[in-house]
Amino acid sequence: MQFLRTLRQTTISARIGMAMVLITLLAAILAPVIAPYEEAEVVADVWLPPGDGHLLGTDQLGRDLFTRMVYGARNTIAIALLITCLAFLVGVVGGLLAATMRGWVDMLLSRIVDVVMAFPALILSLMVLSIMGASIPVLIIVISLLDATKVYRLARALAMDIEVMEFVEAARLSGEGTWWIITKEILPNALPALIAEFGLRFCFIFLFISALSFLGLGIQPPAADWGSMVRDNAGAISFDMMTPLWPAGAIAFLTIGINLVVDWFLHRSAQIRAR
Amino acid sequence: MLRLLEEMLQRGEISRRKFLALSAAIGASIALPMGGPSSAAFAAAPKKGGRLRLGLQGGSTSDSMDPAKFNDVYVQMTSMGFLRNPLVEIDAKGNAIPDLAESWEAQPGAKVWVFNLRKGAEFHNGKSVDADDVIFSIQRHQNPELASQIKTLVQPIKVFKKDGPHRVIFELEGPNADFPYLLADTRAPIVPAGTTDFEDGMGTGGYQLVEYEPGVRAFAKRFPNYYKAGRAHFDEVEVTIMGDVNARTTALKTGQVDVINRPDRKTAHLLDRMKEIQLVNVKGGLLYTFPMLCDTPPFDNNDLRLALKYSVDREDMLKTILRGYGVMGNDHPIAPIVKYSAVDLPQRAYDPDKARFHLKKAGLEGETFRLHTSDAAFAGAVDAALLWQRHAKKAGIQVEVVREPVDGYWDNVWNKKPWSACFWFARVTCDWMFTMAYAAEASANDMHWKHPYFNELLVAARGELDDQKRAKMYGEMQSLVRDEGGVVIPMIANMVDAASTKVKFENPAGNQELDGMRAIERWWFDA
Amino acid sequence: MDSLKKMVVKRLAAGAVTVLVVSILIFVGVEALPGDPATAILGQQATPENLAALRKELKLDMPPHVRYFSWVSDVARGDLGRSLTNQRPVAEMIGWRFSNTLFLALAAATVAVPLAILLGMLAALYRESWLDKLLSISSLSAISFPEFFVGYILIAIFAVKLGILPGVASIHSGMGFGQKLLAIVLPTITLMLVVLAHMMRMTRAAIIGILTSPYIEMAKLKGVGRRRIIYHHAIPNALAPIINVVIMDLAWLVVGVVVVEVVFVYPGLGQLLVDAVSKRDLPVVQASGLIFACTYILLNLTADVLSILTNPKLRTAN
Amino acid sequence: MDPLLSIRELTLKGRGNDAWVTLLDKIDLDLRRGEVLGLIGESGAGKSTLGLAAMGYTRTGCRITEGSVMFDGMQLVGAPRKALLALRGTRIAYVAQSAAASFNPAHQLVHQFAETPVQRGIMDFDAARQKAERLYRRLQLPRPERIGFRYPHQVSGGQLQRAMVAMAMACDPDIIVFDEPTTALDVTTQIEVLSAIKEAIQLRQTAALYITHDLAVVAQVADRIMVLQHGRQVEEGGTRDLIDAPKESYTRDLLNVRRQKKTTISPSREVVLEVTGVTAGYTKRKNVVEEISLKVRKGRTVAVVGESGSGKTSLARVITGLLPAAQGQISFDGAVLAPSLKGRSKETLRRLRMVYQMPDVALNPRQKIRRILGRPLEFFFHMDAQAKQRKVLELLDMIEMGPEFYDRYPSELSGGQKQRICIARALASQPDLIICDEVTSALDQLVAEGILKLLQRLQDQLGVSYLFITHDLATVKAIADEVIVMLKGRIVEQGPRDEMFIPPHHDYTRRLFRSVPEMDPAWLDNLLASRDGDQLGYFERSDEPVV
Repeated sequence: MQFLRTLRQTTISARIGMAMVLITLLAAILAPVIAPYEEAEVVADVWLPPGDGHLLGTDQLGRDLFTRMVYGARNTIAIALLITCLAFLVGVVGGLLAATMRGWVDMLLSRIVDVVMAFPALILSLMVLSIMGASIPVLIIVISLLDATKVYRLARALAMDIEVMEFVEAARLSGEGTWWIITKEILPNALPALIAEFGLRFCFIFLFISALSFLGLGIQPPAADWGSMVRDNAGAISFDMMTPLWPAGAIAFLTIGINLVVDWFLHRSAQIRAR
Repeated sequence: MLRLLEEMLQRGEISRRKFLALSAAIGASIALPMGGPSSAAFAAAPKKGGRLRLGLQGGSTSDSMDPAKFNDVYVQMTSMGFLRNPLVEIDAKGNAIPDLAESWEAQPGAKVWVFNLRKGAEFHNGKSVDADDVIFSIQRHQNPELASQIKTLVQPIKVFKKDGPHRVIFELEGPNADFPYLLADTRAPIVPAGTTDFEDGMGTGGYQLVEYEPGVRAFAKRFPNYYKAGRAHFDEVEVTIMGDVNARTTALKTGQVDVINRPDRKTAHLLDRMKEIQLVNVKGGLLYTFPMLCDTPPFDNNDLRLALKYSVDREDMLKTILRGYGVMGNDHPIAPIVKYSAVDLPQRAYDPDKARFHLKKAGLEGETFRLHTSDAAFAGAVDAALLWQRHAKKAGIQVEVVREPVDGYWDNVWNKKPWSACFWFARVTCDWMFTMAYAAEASANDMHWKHPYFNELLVAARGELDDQKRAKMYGEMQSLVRDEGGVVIPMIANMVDAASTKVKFENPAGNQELDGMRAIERWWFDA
Repeated sequence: MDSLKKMVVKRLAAGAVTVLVVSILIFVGVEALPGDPATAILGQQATPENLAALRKELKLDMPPHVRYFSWVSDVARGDLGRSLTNQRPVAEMIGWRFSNTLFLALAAATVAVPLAILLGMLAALYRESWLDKLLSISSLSAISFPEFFVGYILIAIFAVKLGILPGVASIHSGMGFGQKLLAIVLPTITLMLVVLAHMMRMTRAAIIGILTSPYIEMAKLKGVGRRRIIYHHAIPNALAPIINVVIMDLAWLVVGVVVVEVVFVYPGLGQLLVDAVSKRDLPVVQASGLIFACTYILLNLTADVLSILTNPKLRTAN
Repeated sequence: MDPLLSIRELTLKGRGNDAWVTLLDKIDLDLRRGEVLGLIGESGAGKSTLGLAAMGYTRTGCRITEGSVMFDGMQLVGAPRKALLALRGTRIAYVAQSAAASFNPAHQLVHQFAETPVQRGIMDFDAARQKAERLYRRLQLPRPERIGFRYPHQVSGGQLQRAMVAMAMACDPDIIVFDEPTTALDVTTQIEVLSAIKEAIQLRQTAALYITHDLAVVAQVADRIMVLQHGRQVEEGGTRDLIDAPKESYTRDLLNVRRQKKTTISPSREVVLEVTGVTAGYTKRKNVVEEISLKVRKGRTVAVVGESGSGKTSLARVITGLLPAAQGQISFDGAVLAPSLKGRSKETLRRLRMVYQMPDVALNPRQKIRRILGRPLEFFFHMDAQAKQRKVLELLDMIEMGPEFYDRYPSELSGGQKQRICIARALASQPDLIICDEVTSALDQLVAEGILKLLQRLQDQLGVSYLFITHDLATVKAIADEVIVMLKGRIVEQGPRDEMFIPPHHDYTRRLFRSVPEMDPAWLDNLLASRDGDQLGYFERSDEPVV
């Protein structure tokens, strides 16, 4: 019921955002149920306009676009979510440790992060992916490590702000160990900002994967993913066909949805702190 | 040929107007053994002038102008009459015709060949072409230091003899009736003797290089005293490298370029419908193959190989992957446009029952066969493999498609995994094709196929000057590969390019893209 | 001011170390590749002895660390070495392409930065008004679409449909400056949209954050008008965060060009790097990798220096 | 003549998180030219809101729902924005509590001074610069001709406060609204700013609204005083009458808060904490505390007094081990303690606890009271759930807070309640010594008084001893058994409370004690006029007229 109470207070834009995110998630989860065909099944001619059995028409190989969109949602979101979680796991643990332990731990981790961040992420991932092959595991490891650097910086900054608060010093004074201080004192207070950042980083990674797919190094065919669907069907645009509009629109649809929810969430947690 | 055209018409592949033009062309050339359909209406005499702008895929920042290192489209085109010329030219019908060499004849036994050079042919720097230039240009490829791409081709030449300023005599180790065809290779243009820095593109070609940035752009002006009459009609030629297919298509549609190669097969029919654009769809020699290593079980069992050969639906493959721009393959590497192609060999069709029968005979039911592929093999290789997987399922054969990384495909997958995908430009002669790909000792023998009788025939045919005997021998070799070989060749893709309707050409060749890579020398503007 | 100089020197030293580490990482990375330059160059039909010959020619047979140190000493002398694939001097290949990348990035920045700050100020000034909502929705959607898609849409509309702008931006030295500008209009817009949206949102947030500070209320109580509060009181204090965001986006611009290069066939550094990696052309990969790293480090340094200069507290720290 | 400013039936509402809260309820107020009205009340009484309303200004989210504000014949409520802007800064000026936050960090002082006069075209920049210089000299700012060109962060808190007073007088306004101008300052600096304010008001017969929560301070400046509580008028009257004969009980409570004194001195028993010759510093070169030696006996309170920067908080950090001592020795209950926190046993940490100044940041906002108080019980005594719950309720009762707070979050408590929870958290480990670092200075006086009474009761009941750090002498009088005075990291004087409050003293101690305002309107004038004033070196008087 606490959830309902907060739901009532949400602004309209937040509700629209939540609706957008929910629709996409439902489509991803129910993919096998609502998809009329198999993920990679060729069913008709190439680039048929929407209509007669194909809600959104067909793609560059004659596969039903709606099926591809729905499976695409599943693959792209699943992988992007996995990468974001991994990036956060590495980034937050590193950041919090660096902030509380200080000393050589902080120095070492921060130098590593500086070196990795000295190099443009897209170029680095292009190089690694084209060397190691663009398989899903490599994709996940490379992007999550690259993104962990940004999460590390945020987590470290947050932890540093919280760590100077008296209640942390009080905990130290009563002899609490580092582990307790990190998990019970610092992390709960850093959580709202981290959750908001999680949403934003998810969007960034989402777009990053579609850029890689565009350059041919993202999720490999025949798996459906929105990024490569835009690339493969891009040729249709100049022939006045809407085909690539759907996947690109879907990418924007989910990103906008998440941004709206995160903006509201940030606004609300800022309010709580201000009161 | 006519049957194929009708099918394309039904599927709306080509408009009615084009169909009439094409069938007329076919009618005229029925007499010719393999007249490729050309989609150009008969044109009036070529006009001079204008600047030809090409948007090509197939150039990269690491291209070098040294012919020994040519391995991509743009650089190979430079030796086809654009900046340089080889001794021999291959025409649309696949015959060797004179280029820098005016004429040539073989002494009995096809071991000694005498070439007479064209007089009055000059390099761009004014120096006239003589025997020394020819000997230098070809002999350098034998030097192992150079690591030339055609080292194995020119290796058999034992002796280079200069017989006067305009005659060269080549003595081969063994007889080779097709020797002149080897000298038509894109890696064997004639350059001034002693050249070390090739980047200036010095040659005898119809155009002189003015500006060049590898993998980006080249700009050339007409070379006034080009020895070939009736060729090189444009005043200027500008080539821009455009890797992205959509960028190329847009450039053609917005009139920023006049010609593009490798348009997107999926939108090719849409391009064709636009009034100011025409498709150059030439039956060609791009073999899409699936080699199996005959020395590695289970592919050492020919029954399995036959089962797999019957388990692919070539029609469906042709429609979905090549969108109709190609012909069905017959599991042997000699494309229909090549001399001595055994056109009468019965075309193998999709037969799930025969496939199941051979599989049972091989005792391998229920086995899963792994097909390693990647889009690095040929555009659409992965989709083709997935298509095949579904066809094979109907024939009770389990095929698992393994997607390999694009990078390092040719080092780690092709010719290493038991069953993979590959592509070959059809070589102009049977001998060359078999020697390069399927002879026992050939390094690129991706079938690992050791067939003593086949090798005997290969050597015998090479020296055979009598046409009928040669045709019979090559016919037998093709059926051997078809029935016992370790390769499934489901389709042979056409050479498909696109150009503005302002560009005119006559009977384009199909052995290489862009009219045998001689579009710059042969085509012209009518407007 | 000398504390500023000391800081700059320290940062440059740290930057140099980072660049060195990056170069080692690239070297080790490319070394660890399956296959090697020789196979990549000769391709499919290369025979073993061909490969051996090429390796000797390219000095690939020397032990890795010897090669690395010889490379570093060359670079120290300014000689970036020659490309393995076509023996052309790397500096010449990279120089031209990097200038193109900078040309496009600069074009996008010169339009995006002032526009973003202006729109950011307006959005902050008229907070919660229809203008503010319109700007935030359009900026949100601008950063939500993948930029290559935006590129294709722009081509479809302006190049194909209206035919008023070139769809392909393959500029070359022969072109006049006017021609070059016309050619890069569409890629610039593509790049600009994403960066503009991001900067505008950050500027708006920074200014709004400052508008709630006590000295702004003091200014109101001194009878200062709304506009003057923004440009005289808010902006000078918002400069530091805004500069940081602008510099960060400039760094993204230099990298974002890679995708735009492919869509518009623009001869930038990204494509060269990707080609070089697939061809294992080590000197080219090393050089372009370092150039990217140096640009990044320099941009970050400028951001820090500028934020110190604009913040009176730090500027007069000593 | 009719009043310069008259406010009738003024009611103002503010937007809470989801409901409208009444901040001001039917306020009536009159202010004549040259008259000073003191507004006194605890935080949240609506003093600042009223001060701002007098300028026709309401903060975002607040609305004037009823009543009128007449200024010199002009109705400010509902007046057009242009008209309001015209009179702000010129006719009515404002002086905020924290000058450091109210000066724009990006501009020099003189530019901010000249902004209103130049923008309104009253004078050009040069004239404004000269006026600023004269006002700076008048208000005793060092090197008045140079200080205008400095940035806010290059000038001390007290100087900035005076610069703000000068800025308010840039256009010789009819009314100046002073919103707690000296609250953030040390006692000695407060004297200087107060006299500067008196000077400014008398100079041009400017009227003033003086807002503060410190009755003694307002007594020195105001002609009349109005007492506010929860947005309602409690009482209004002349300064002398109100102080001598307050009518309302709330006013009486406010008044006698200052008089409370600790009578009985706890008996001296064995020494709990002994610090001998301790010196420490954050960096090698600069020491923060030097040669510190003190003793704290069981069940007694030792007060450490000093102004900001005197090193008293650093001393607390040295004793707790957060800042390891470079030299000297700390012994607790006879045993020598390791200099740094890490080296100390859990038992020592249990018996030596600390309570902080800012209650808002001393409690983890994400933990319920049940968890905050339960943790020390669990950590030190390994109590199981039932024992823990029982003990926590007991602790709540001990600090006079009911069981209903058991499941509350800190954010749902008031400042005073949070501080009580901090004390309960310290008591949970049954300590022998609690270091209280400025625990009452962030609280309103009545609430602070409640905390002091609680601490005293707990000391009598449990025999716990306190090391009480504060800068407020009234607090020292209320709770200390012994007093230590610190200046620049050294102990200037120390001894039992009664001895310390009788002269002769060390010069600094005397100056410190003499700077505490007393509940007598004439106190400041007497101090300034008296020989002590000069001798104490407050400042030389200058007689130059200000044009």
